[in-house]
Order: sequence, then structure tokens, then C-alpha cells
Amino acid sequence: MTDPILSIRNLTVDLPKGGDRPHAVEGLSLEIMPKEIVCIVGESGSGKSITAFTTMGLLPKALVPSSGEITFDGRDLLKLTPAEHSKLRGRRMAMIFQEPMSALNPCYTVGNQIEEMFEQHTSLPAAERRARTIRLLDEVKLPDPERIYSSYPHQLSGGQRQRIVIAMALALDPALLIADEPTTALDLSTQAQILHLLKELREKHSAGIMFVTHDFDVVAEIADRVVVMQHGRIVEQGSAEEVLNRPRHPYTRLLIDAVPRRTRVARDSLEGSAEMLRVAGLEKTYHVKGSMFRPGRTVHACKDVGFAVRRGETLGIVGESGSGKSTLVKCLIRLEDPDAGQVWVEGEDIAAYSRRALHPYRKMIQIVFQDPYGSLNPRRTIGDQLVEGPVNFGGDRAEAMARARELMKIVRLDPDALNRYPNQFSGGQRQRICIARALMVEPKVLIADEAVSALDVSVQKEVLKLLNEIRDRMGLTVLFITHDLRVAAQVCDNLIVMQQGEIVERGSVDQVFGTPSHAYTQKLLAAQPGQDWEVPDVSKLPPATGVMGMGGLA
Amino acid sequence: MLLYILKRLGLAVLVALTVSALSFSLLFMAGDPAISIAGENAAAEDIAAITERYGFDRPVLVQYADWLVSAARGDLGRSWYFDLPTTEIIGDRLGVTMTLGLLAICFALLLAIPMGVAAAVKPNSLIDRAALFISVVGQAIPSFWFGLILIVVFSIKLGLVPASGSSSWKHFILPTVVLGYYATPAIMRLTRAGMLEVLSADYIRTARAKGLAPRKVLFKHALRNAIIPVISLAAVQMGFMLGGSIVVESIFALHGAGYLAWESISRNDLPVMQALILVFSMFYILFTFLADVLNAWMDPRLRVG
Amino acid sequence: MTDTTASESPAMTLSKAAPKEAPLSPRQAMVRRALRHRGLIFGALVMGIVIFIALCAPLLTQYSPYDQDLLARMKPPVFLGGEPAHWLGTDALGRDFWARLAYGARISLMIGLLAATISAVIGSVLGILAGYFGGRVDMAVTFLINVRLAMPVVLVALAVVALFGGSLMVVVSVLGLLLWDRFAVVLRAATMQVRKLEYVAAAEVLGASLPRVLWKDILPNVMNHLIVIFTLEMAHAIILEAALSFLGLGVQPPTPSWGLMISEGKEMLLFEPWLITIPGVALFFLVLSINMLGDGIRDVTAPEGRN
Amino acid sequence: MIIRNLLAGTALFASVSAPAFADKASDTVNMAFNKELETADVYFNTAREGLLLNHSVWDGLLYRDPDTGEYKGNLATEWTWIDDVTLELKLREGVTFHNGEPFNADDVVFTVNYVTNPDNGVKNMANVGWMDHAEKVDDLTVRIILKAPFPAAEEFLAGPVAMYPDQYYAEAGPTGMGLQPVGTGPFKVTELEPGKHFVLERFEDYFGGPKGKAGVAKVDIRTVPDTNTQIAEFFNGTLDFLWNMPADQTEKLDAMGKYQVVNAPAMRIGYIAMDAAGRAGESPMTNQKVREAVYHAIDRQGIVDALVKGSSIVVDTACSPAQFACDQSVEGYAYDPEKAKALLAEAGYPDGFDIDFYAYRDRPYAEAIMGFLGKVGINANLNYMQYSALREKHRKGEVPMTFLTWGSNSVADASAITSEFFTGGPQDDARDQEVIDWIESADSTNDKEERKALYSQALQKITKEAYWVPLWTYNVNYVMSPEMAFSPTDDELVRFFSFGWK
Repeated sequence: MTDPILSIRNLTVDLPKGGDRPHAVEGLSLEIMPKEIVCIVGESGSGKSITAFTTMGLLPKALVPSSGEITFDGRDLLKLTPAEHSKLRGRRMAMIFQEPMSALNPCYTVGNQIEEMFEQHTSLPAAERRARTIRLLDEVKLPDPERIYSSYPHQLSGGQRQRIVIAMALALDPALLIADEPTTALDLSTQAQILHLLKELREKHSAGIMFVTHDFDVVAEIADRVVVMQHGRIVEQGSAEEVLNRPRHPYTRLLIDAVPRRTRVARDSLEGSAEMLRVAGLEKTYHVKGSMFRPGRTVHACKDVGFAVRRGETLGIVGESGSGKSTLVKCLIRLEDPDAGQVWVEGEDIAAYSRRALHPYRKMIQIVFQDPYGSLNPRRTIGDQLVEGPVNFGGDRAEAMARARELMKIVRLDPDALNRYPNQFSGGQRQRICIARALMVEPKVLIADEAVSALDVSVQKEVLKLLNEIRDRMGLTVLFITHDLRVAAQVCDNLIVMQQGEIVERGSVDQVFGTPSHAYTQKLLAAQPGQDWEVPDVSKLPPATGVMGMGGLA
Repeated sequence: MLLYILKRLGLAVLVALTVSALSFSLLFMAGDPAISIAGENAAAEDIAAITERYGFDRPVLVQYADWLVSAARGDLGRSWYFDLPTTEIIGDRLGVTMTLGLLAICFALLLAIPMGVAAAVKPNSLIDRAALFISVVGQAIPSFWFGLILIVVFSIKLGLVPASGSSSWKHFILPTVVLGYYATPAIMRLTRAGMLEVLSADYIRTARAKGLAPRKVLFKHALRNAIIPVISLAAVQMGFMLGGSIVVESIFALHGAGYLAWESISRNDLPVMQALILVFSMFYILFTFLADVLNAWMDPRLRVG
Repeated sequence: MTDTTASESPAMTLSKAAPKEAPLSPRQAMVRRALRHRGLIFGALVMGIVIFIALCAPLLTQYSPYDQDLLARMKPPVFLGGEPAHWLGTDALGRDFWARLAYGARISLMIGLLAATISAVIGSVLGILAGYFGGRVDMAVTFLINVRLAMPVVLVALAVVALFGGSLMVVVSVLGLLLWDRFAVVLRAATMQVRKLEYVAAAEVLGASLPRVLWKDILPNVMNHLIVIFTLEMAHAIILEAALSFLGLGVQPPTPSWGLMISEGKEMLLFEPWLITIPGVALFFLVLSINMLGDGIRDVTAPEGRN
Repeated sequence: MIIRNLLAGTALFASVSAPAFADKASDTVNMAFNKELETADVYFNTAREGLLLNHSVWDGLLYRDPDTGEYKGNLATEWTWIDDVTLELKLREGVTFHNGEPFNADDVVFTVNYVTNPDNGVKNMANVGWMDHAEKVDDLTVRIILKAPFPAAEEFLAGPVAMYPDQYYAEAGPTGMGLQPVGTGPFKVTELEPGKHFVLERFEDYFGGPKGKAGVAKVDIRTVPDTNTQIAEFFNGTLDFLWNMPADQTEKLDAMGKYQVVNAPAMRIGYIAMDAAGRAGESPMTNQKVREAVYHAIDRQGIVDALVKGSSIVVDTACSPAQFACDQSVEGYAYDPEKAKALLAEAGYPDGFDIDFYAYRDRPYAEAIMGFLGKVGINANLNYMQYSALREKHRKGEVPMTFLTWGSNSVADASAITSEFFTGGPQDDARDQEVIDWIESADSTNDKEERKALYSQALQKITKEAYWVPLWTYNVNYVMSPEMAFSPTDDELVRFFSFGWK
């Protein structure tokens, strides 16, 4: 067996005093072999990124590794001076980041930024540097490398930028590649391409890859070995096959159990249920104004969108970014005025109503937004924000407060929370509050606009469960907007798939997933990572073993 | 592109027109200009004659239209006091003000940018505190008072530089310091804040992950981005400074446009005041326009669509 | 996709850590941060002293700021060998300098407060409307801001005071009408940002009327900017009034304005420099404290502002 | 240390060693104007600075000896009154202008006819408006025809009425003259930046009139608006001559013992004008008792002693003691605050009253006056404004009470002030027909005694009715480098040609 490229032993990184725990990472040990992809999985705050950054020597100043060693190239990285560590970076170890949109300097061409690698670490002549840069661009499968070479980052798409970052990382053929959630910010199809690229590169280069992610599908797609982290510690590690299918630690099991199934929970038929919302011929066009140096352009965000939803139904609206689903939502709740078309709610077409005429219908359609941090006013108490709706519609404040208490219980929060401010709640709690707020006015239709996308899997599961419960209990109609096919599959009755402002596919979940008719849907489905992995039924596994330390390696 | 420049220019003209209309109505609303022209020792009959000669008995609107028409031809009227074309008088004085403005902005940039950068690189360090001190003091110190103190110390006590006038480069030292210091805090703060923001940007992390030397990360990647808003602020500040050099010019007896403005105010020389307000606002407009162009030139996101 | 939270940047780990320990309301947290902020404490302290002096001026000196004594002109302050009766000396008309300074604090504070209030009202109304509505409203407001910025403040203020005579009202109005630009610019940007946040959309969807949204959801969330700019402009107005008075075109004598005191003392700059040094230092510390207060408020209300 | 130095004044100059006034060697006097002179053309400016240039660069037909007050020939050698409105003058031979143009009757005729023509827009009509036109008799003889008898004609011919070269002026006009002045005086202008900088050099071909040849080769005048800056430059040796220094600074400079400090009286007087005619509506000022109370309330001597200082004296006449026909026997109302209060009570204001008080210069004096008024219960709200704005308000009759000054253009005749303000013009707050009649008849006779008597009557009444509170005469402080020799006159005119070195 060859020697590991990277070997971390007993690493502990301290958090500054006053945090909720003393260490960001504690007693961490792991190894990465050449040509091996090791996935570090964990929810936010588990310390997985910190491990990556410690290895790269890019920790913020507030965080200090206090013990342990990181052996790389026969040297302990923790003992290196910053300058020595800097020499290793880029040449021997390289990193790919989560946000391709901001990972490149907007002021320089991407060619220049890749060439910098050669400038810094080699003494190649300019022509050679350029030639190698072009070759790299070709290797990461960017079309027309010459043009890309002299492009600025903002002229490229997110996927293209991520390829640039990868090209940059590969420039000097490093022994270790660290990828920190490299596909999280990308569309499904782009993600598939990037994952494919990484797998291919592993074959061509001999690098070992540390791949940090929160997504078990991605793990299933790419990992050779898996390390599961919780609260700064490793709870389980082993081969991908082992961890994914036969997780031993309760926490791993919890995480895997929370992964939405691709199959829908069976529900009563909706046949005969009344139509709640009908949208017909909805059109919306944006004119993006030009600036001094850029011409304006027109975006057709919704083209002849039409669908109907019954009472009690959950309709999933699926699409990648830019597909027009957000615009559709805005038109439905009339934050935007549609250019044409009708929106029928209980027999009234509210699409063209004036603001005043609209007022009584506002409460029919309510919404839960994506960002749990932006959707509550930080300067008002939860209670104040909850009673806002009923009071606006002429309700009595005390009565509304009583209902708010009721709803807090329904969303499983302490009614005392009404006196607190949003910053005192976690993301999942906030989403529950948002749901409660929406329910305050007893809406007929609830729109969940990517309502669980920003949450960790375990929290996500809870919120989804809550949504389903409430739907059934209150007979709500739900429009579930998401980019996540797994989630859509699990909670929706019917689906529509949008692409560039148009509905390209519609049908029941089984129809859409089973026999997609439109090429785009097919492509989208094919792009899902980890399709070969069937999420195991955790309840059928043998009893969990306790906390494991180094056992996995032995 | 050309269309946008034209649009921008159209807007600039509109702004200038509004400013001139506002100032015209403001200035001519108060006081009988004839008396101003006649001067302190003039007798009654002189004043009557002047009122007739200049047509001050006509409605203000007519007078403004008149002014506008000749302004369009580049004639901003004659100074009542000097009885010379205002354009000639202002042109004569503008050199000093421009020199002062340029020197001051250079002084401000040379002081503010290095300190702002150093402060951002090492927050809460000694240099950060020094920078903070300089900027806090700069904001709080009244420039007229600061100017007087500098005269007392450097000119009288130490005899290093002349106290007033504009005949040699030495004369510009103190005014430059005073005026430049006035613009320093804003620039320094923006540099510091911009650098802090940029330094925590993802692409700086990328640059560091590439193993680039710290200096290269700092100057090539960080400063280049942080400097963009600073440049446009500096341009705007320059516009402000030209208009705000009145105090400094009057303290140091620099015969620039600012001093002319002050004198014209005390002489009630409305055509000169009116023209100066226009000229200063034109400068502001010009500088903001230049700032936009410069911004676009420095920031490819704006330049390349 | 705009899925961001799944990442785990080290910085986020830190900021998330705090609320878990002891859930503080935003106000409690703010007070706690404020008490730890040295600049803020200093600013508040100096400002408090000035306000105290202004309010209690009649108790702090037995002299009137207007009583002149031509036989006791320009007596030096105690620390330059003067007599304790006039511990800060007397001015060119034999008026007690300390009395003028103490009563002058009233004028400076009043000018600062009133001018900043006028400009805050104009600027924030324009800024918030522009930021909230965008489109044509925004274009109109932006145009107004441009016009305002293009007008040279000092020059216009001087001209107006020269032509209309300098009373406290004129000075305050002129400054108030000239200093609203920063309010408008900052509040416009801040409102635009807040406007995009989903709680504003949520409030609209919940049927909140426009004034209610502006009052309950926009204003409280741009309030910190408003307060910070208010302090900045207050300081700015005080300095400008002093500059106008210095150039002889500010408030009318014998009003004991600090700017006027400097202007009067300027005559004897070379021989009795304390005449300008004392009010100059007072002015400096007042403006300094207001600015530090503003900086402190910014840091405290937006912890991510500085570091 | 620095702080203490900053606070304590005199310590500052401990290190100011003997200033290097190197200017005796270069034979140049460096001095400053504190305002920008609009133009060097004397007929198109009304400033004191313009008068200064006038007297050194140009000549009048006559000359008034500043010491004796006697009129002497200057460009004219003899002059005789043909009748009340016709003055014949014999011109001096062999005088040339700075540009070489010879001086003759044509120049006089051209100058007088040009400036008296209203179309030419001369700024100071009061200086020339009394003349109707001039006629040439022969090459060296001219006649000036007056519009009406004008007793102060000689004074004006010796003062502001400068003679211009006809050919040059016809061509260059006021603008050209403003940029490149040409006269016959002891100095010629060799460098001129409008409003900023004037360099005068000795005119070697000066004809040698009563002014005498210039005592220094060069006078370099810059505009330095700020008194402190002027003093600073004086300390540094870049100015040799300070003019119009305020009293306090002068005292301090004198106390330093290194410089020559001279004080001279000026023709300017200060006064409080009150709206006795009630033009600004019903105001307490229409009541003579109130006006008398104001007169009694102000300790003019106290203000002169503490603030005005120098050679200033308290006056009780509406003119300067230096002026002809300014009767000094007029008796005013003495400082007596109790009496003032009593008078106010009598007038129906036992608790005093509020009144708007206007001023345009000498803010400390105005404040001191207000202080005294306050003590008797007159609460004056100061409106300190530009001269033009104040004058306009005054002319419109909207000013109940104002502190003004008048310098009479250095014309040493009471008509230059009393006639200006008490003949029913827009600035006449008294509008007393008797006074108007007396002054008008005084101004239309050339009989000196008769004029004196008429003026005396008018001045008596003005003071008795307390239309004005005459305050004090002004004075001028000159501070010079130790090497300079200059003895000032009492008419506020700095005669550059009398500069010299010790």
C-alpha cells in the first residue's frame, strides 16, 4: 500500500473564547491516499470546512490549531512558517471553493489569473505560460480556450468559472486537491458536469482529493471513502459503500435517514377535490436597464404559464436558476404585476386587480420564503410580526395574539417565543415562525418558495414534515417551489418543470420522474448525482455502535 | 456607448441648468444690485443711473432668460465690481484653485491610501489606531482654525513657509495640507473599509490558496479592487474641494476662485457669484462624470458587457 | 442557485455561536456592545458634558454672556496668569469667556440639532421613497441629489446669509436645506437593500399598507443609518456654522456662538491666541464627540461594520 | 510647550528675531491692500485704495496741502472764478504723461467731458456731477463750467478729479486704463494684476509739482485680506508697511518696541442714524425723547478709550472736525444712563423696548453700543449685513436704527457729509425742511462765512433734535519697519510719494 498524501493526526483547532464550544475541530485524524476521493460530510458547524482550511493554511486569524499534526510531503504543516506554507499552496496542494461567482478576481482576465500560478511558482517564459494555460482550459473542457483566456470572470457562467478555478488548481499538478462544497452553488446539470470532471481528473492526475460536502447524493456519486463529522469530531469513517449503506453511528444514520426519498409518500387521491387556484396565460417580461457601458436587454421571465391546483394538493414547481419560477411566484402574490394572463383564486381573477381591490384577496395566498435570515424583520418581536397579518385585515389584536400562541404550538415552538426577536432563533426555527406567520391569516394557498433549501438535511426533514402535517390538517393547497428533485419527489403530488420561463413538462410525480417526455426533464433527471445509491432504510440496520474514534482506519 | 455618454451629458446639462436657475433666483431675489455696483461711497443719483443702465427694473425671469442666452454663448456677464467679463476674471483665478485642489487631493490620497491599507491589513494595530486618530481628528478639526494654527506654528514661530500669497510653490504647502487634510478622513475610511471588505472576499482567499506572495495578494488582488470606489470618491471630493476652498483661500490669501467667491459675496458682485456657482457645479458634474468613466475603465465588469 | 447556508465558512461558525449561549434581544445585545465600545463611551461622555454645560449654563457661571465691561477687555484666563473671577478670561468687549462658552454650547448644539433635523426629514423622506419605489421616483430623487451635490455648499450658504442677513433661523434653514444629500443617498441605498429582503415582501403579502410597511419594516431597519448620518450631519452643521461665522456670515453677534467667538478672537490671533484656542478646542471636542458617537452607534448597531 | 505657546500670545514671538526688512537696499516698500480693488481707473472705483492710487499715479488740477489745508496749483498753476459757475485755469507747461503724451488743455477738456457724460457710467457721480463741461480757451487755458454754484469745487479738483491723457483714454477706455493706468503722477504703474498686485515705480520724468518726487523707487502692493496674515508677513519682513491696523493689534505691535507705530486722524466719522421721520413705520425713534435717551445712554468716550483708541475723539456734529464749516461748538447730550432711563420713561417706555439695529462694519463697536443701550432697557437686535444690503434697506426707509460711518471721500468740506444725508434724499431719516433749506442755501453760495453760519445752524439743529448720535472720528494706524520714513496726514490718504527711508 502506498503512503498517504495527507495524514492528519489528532488535530484540534480552538475557537475563540465565548463561543458555544471550545474547539472548532477536536482530535481529528484522517488520511488521504493518492487518487483517492475522501468526502468529509457534515451539517453546518460540524468543522468540516475548518479541517480543509487548516490543511491549506488559510484559517482566519481567530482560529488557532492547538495540537496535533498534519503530515504532508513528509513535513508537519502546522510547524511551517506562513511563507513556507504559502510555497506549498498552489504548487503541491490546491483548493476549489464553493462560490465560483466570487472566487475569481473581477479585475483580471481568467487567463491572467491562471497564469499567475506559473508566474509565482515556476520560471517559465511568458509564451510557455500562456500555452500551458490554454492547455489547462482545454483540459477542463472549456469551449474556445483562446476566447476564454481573455475573458473576465463576469463574462462566464458559474459552471465555467468553477472550471477556471479547477484549472487553476490543477495548473501545477498538485498532490492534494481540496474541494470545499465545489458544486453546492451550481445548477444540477452543471454540478453533474463538474463532478464528472473531477472524477476524470482523478484518473489523469495522481492527486488525492479531500471533498467537503453536505450532500449525500454527491458523496454517493464521487466518494471512495467517507468521513462523517459532527460538532468538530469525526463520528464515523469508512469506505463509501460501507458508510452509505450500512452506517453504524446514530448520527450518520440520522443524516442518511433525513435524505428525502425519491418516492412519494402515498396519499389519498385528490380526485373530486375543488380547484383552488388556476393560472392561465401568465406573461411577464423584464427590461433590464443598461448602464453607461452595457446595453439594456429584455428577459422573458414567464411565457404563457398556466396550471391549476386543487384543494389539498401539493404542486411542485421545479426548475434551475433562471427558469422563471421565482417570477411566477412574485406574480402570484402580486409583488410583481403580470403583463398578461389570469390568476383565478376561488373564482376571482386577481391578476389585474388594483392594489386596493386586491387587499382582501391577499390573505388567500401566503408564502414562506427561502432565506430564514431575511424573512423576519430583525427589529420587531416575533409576536408583533405574527399579529401583523390579522391586524392588517381588520382583526382584533388580542384575538390574533391568541391564535399566534396556538400556531406556535402547531409549529412546535414555545409560545413564549412571541416576545423574542428573530436573532434568538436558529434557521429551522425561523422557517417554522415564517410558516406560522403565513398561517395567521388562514390562507387557502401556501407557497413554499425554496423554503427548505437553506436548511441542513436534518432540519429540512423536520420542516418538510411540518409542512405536510399542516397541509393535511388545514386542507391547504401548497405550491412547492424547489430546485431539488429529491425533495420535490417526496412531498409533491404533481409537478411542473420550468425552463426559461416556460412550462416544459407537467404531470404526477411518478409520470415526471418515471416517463419524462421533454428532453430537458430527461437531462435534469440524468444529472442527479448518486442515482445508483438507494438510501437504506435505517430502521432495518443492526443497532448502532457507539462513538468511534480511529476504528475506521484500522 | 455613445448614446449613454450623450444621455449622461444631457443629464449634466439639466443639472447645471437647475443649479443656475436656483442660484439665479436666489441671488436676484435679495437686494438691489444697483447699490452693490455703485459701491460704498456712491451717491443717490449714481444708483438710479445704474439701475437703468443694467435693466434691474425688469422681471427676474426676463433677466434670467437674458443671462441664459448669453451664457449659452459662453458669456457669463460682466462683473459689476471689476467691470470685466466674468469669464476672464474667473479664468484668471481658476489656475490657483485648480493647483490647490490637485495638490490637496494628491496630498489626501498619499496620506489616506497607504494608511487606510495598512490599517485594514492589521486591524486594531498601532497603525490602525493612528489612522483612526488622524481621520477622527480630521473630521472634527475646523479647517479655518487648523489653518490659523498652522500659520502661527509654521509661518510665524518656525518661519518655515510663507503665511500667504501664491507666488511660489512654498506658498501652497500650508493650504494644501489644510485642504487635503479635510478630504483625508473620508478617503482613508473608504480605503480601510474597502480593503477590509476585499480582503475577506473569496477571490482573495483564492489568491492566497494559489500560494501567491502576500505582497502580490495585497497589491495586485486586493488594492486593485478596493481602490475603485476610492478613485471615484476622490474625484467627487475634488469637486467638493474646489467649491470648499473658499475658507482656505481666504485664510491664506490665495487669489483663487474660492477667494474670489468670498470677495464677490461681500461685494455683492452677483454676476461673478452666479458664474462661480455655475463653474463650481460644472466642475462637480465633470468630476463625477470622470469618476464614472474612470470606474468603468478600472472595473471590467462595467467596461465589458 | 442561491443556496448559501449549507456552506460552513469559519466566520459563520463564530457569528452563530453567540446567540446560543444567552439569547439577548437586539436591544440588550446592543446595549452590551455599546458598553464595551470605548469610542462610543468617550463620545457620549464628552457630548454629555457639553449638553450638561449647555443646560446648566446659568448655574455654572454668575456672569451673563452679554454683559460687557470695556475696562476689563481681553483679560487672560487663569492658567495664563489671569484672575480667578474670570477663570477663562474675558473677550474683546470684556465679556466673561466662560459664560460665553457655556451659553455658546447651547447655540452650537441647537444649530446642529435643528439643521440636522431639517435635513434628516428632507433627506430621509426622499431617500426612503426613492429606495422603496425605484423607477421614476428614484430618477427624480437622484436628479435632486445630483443638483444638490452640484451646488457648492459653502458658497451658496455664504451667499444666502450675506443676502438675507444672518439670523439663527436663516443659518439653520440654509444648513438644513443644504445638508440633506447624505441622508438621501445613504437611506436610498439602505432602503433598496431592505426592500429586497423577504420580510418586506412578507409584510406586503400579509396586507400591510404602504405607510405601515415604510414605518414598521423599512424605517426601523434603516434607522441605524439614519442615526449615524444624523450625527455626521450634526457635526457637519456645527462646523459649517462656525465656518460661516468665521467668515463673518453666520449668526448675529452678540450671540455667543463658538464660531463667532473664533471669528472675534481671530482678530487677535497673533497676540492673544487663547481667544481662538479655547472655543476652537471646545468646537473640536464637541464635533469629535459627536462623530465618535456616530461611529460608535454604527459599530454597535451593525456589528459587522468595523471588523 | 507648543500648546502653551499657542495659548499665550506674546511668547510666540520670542523666537521672531529681528525681521529682515531688506527693502531699504532694494528701495522698495512692500505693502498690502486688504481688499481687491476693482479697477485702477479712479472714476470707476469708489474704494479708498483707489483714492490712494489716484493721488500717486495721477494729478488733479489743484493740490491741497495736507498740513495747511491751503490749495495750491498742481496741473494748473493759476485759477480764477469768472463767475459763480465758471472757473478758468491756466495749465502747467511741460508736463508729460507716463506714456510720453504731453499734457495740455485737450486732456482736461476730454477728461471733464468724458466723466460728466452720464452715458459713460462713471461710478462716483458725486465727485464729478457738479461739473457741467469744460471748454478749451487755448492750449494751456481751460474753463470748467459748473451746473450750479458749488463751493467745494476746489476741494474736488484737488481730490478725486484726476486728469487723464485724452488720446490714450479715447483708445483704451476705462478697461484699458484699469489694466494699464497712465497718469502724470510721481509714480507709474509698471505691473498690474487686477485686484491682486500693483507695482508702482518712480516716474523719473515727473514734472515736480507740489507732491514732489517720489521718495522710494518702488512700491509693491499686494492684496492680503486678512489682518493677521498681514501682521505675519510684516513679522517675516515681506511687508514693510501696515495700514489701517486695528487698534488692539497696533497696541501690541507698538508694545513689542521694534517697529514704528504712527496714528493719524481720519475724516471718517461714525454715527447712529435713527428713523426720526418714521419712514419704517411707527417706531419709538420718532420720539425725540427716545432719541435723546439713546444719545445719553451711550458712553462714547468709554468706547473710544477702550476700542477705537488712537487720535479719535468724540464728536457731537454730523461731520468731521477736519471739514470746513463743521462747527465744533455744537453741544450734544452727555453720557447719563439715569437720564436716559428717565427720558424713556417720560416717552412712555419705562421698561424699554426692542428694536432692530443695523450695522455693516466695526462689529465690536456695534456690540459695545448695544451693550450700553441694553443697560437702559433698549434691547437692540443686531442685523449685521453687507454695506450694499444695508444701504438699500436704508434707502427704502426700512431701518429704524443703524450704526453707520462716512468718510466723505476725504473731501474736507461739511457738504461732503451733511448735504449727503440731510437734504431730503433717500438716506435722510430726519426730513427736516428747515435743515434742508439751510443746507441747500449753504451749498449754493461761495461765501465762506455765510456757509459757515448756515451749516452751524443746521448742525445745531441736527444734534439738538438728536436725528443722529454722532459718535467719534476714526483714526488710522500705520505700522512701519524701522527704516521707513513716512508721516501720515489726517485725511486717511497714504501718499506713496512721501514714503522715504531713514
